[in-house]
Amino acid sequence: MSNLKSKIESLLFITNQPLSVKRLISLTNSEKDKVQVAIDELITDYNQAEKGIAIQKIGDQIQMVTAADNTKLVKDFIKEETTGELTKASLETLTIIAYRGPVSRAELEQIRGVNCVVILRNLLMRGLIESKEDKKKMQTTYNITFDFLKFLGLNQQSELPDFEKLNSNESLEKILSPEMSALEQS
Amino acid sequence: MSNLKSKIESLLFITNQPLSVKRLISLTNSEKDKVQVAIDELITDYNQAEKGIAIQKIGDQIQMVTAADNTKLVKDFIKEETTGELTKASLETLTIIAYRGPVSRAELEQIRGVNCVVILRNLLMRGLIESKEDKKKMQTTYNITFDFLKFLGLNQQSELPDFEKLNSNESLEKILSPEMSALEQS
Amino acid sequence: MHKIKIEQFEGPLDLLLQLIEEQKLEITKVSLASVTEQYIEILNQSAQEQIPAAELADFLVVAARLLLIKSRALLPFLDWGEEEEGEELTKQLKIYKEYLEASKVITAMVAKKHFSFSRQKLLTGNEIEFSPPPKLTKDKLAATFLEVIRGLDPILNLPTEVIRKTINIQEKISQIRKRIYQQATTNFSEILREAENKTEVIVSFLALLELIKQRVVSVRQDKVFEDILIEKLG
Repeated sequence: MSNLKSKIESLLFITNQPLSVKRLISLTNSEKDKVQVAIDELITDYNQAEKGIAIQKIGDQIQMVTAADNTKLVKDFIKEETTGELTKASLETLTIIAYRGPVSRAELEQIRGVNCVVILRNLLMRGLIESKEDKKKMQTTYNITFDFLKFLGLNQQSELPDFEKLNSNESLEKILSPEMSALEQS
Repeated sequence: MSNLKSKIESLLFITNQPLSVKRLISLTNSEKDKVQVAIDELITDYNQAEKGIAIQKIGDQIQMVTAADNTKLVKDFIKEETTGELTKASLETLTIIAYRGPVSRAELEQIRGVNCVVILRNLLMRGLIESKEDKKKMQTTYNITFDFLKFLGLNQQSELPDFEKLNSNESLEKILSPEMSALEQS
Repeated sequence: MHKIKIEQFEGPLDLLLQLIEEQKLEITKVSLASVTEQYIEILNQSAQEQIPAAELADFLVVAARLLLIKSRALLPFLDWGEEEEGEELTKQLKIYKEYLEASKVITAMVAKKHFSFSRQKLLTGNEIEFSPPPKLTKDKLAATFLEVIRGLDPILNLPTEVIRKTINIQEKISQIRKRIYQQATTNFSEILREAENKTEVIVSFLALLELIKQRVVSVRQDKVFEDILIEKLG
């Protein structure tokens, strides 16, 4: 069993939102005083010169942030990640979604032969694709966004080059066929 | 101007993907040796008992993660549904890759005595291993991913039990006689 | 024959190891020879249900290697060429066993559910607005998609390749069977002489064994370690 300080540190690290003291009390199922002490200790540990991570406390809200000294570096990195050209893997994934969307993650992975979780999250973040719950099939499907279509100068997916031919390509049908999935299970 | 260690710490903190030493060198615009030293220091700082954050390393890639001690707390918080369930064949293959990675398919098949194409594809799709082209040797090699390391609750492959022995097990190249290999490939 | 209790196995080496351990033997050439028949028996029984088509060829190859080891032990007077097979398989099995045991440890580690987690989304501070890759065009998408489709070929051809490999071994068996069948009586050493390589020697044994089982031929050996006489029955 780990200590309270470690627990709070994990939570502050993994979240992308500020957490209130109240929330931390309930998440760690601990007493208020103890949570308060642990937070204070973490703030002392982190808020030192030379640290790349700092802990901010605004009112009741606690958040882990990057050190102010590294603002420019961090901004440049985020810019590179969110506005730059896509990696080959991301481009492949986006392409399959463009030609085959709406498509499920399982189908995407069957076609690419590799896991796509992180890539999907990043494409979603950049507004290039969107996800939708397919309630009948109980699964999430992905399609390209209207913004992305417009960016390509298109009004509809079917206006993509060679859409008919590429969309229903024989190899794709084969790789997604039940026999192929059966082989994979073996 | 902040120091290099602080910069790398900031970058590791905000990213949702592993970062390579090469990428860190270019992002921080620093020399390789210095980046390496800074990384080693960060790993020493973080990978201690009682810390809520750890740094994992595979080859020249590093990633910041929550401490394995806090599994349930973090899992519930981010609503992750990972169960870590794997078949016996998957675990057998993952074990060999974990100890010997980066490892070629041929070597893997020599140890398991069975064709591994299907199981490798399966593990690639689940994101538990990744493949890489070894341009010098003109072959594909496989290694475990951070996603698998996260299941093990370890920070590095070298922390695996009996790592020294199983990592340096004598080469198996000559185990199969040439004729046998010829038969298998025919 | 000792009744074998093997329910599940992952690949030929796993099966072999289970057979040896079932009899509480060390991994040696002698113990390999002693489980050969059981191995082939199980292969015959389970080939349909338990062994995926993709792996059948690998099981056959190990069967062939076992037969060679056993034959060497039984018929040392024949010219076998260099003795390597037994050493090699023994060594391979020992190494496999080490990783198999390690995999049990790893399985226990994973079962502890001691998981780490990394950040799911890049921590950006502000919401990211629509940000397309500046140079991406629809033609580039089409070209990439074509590449993806072409990249599917190896995996799509996999089932055919696996089947071809299995057929290859089975074909060799049937060729040799035919030869024995045509020459009513023949000495085994004669067949061995005609074998072009070790693989064919092995396959000859597989064939002979099957023919005996199917009562197509009978074998006679006047004295231990002497040549085997093969006769067509009926």
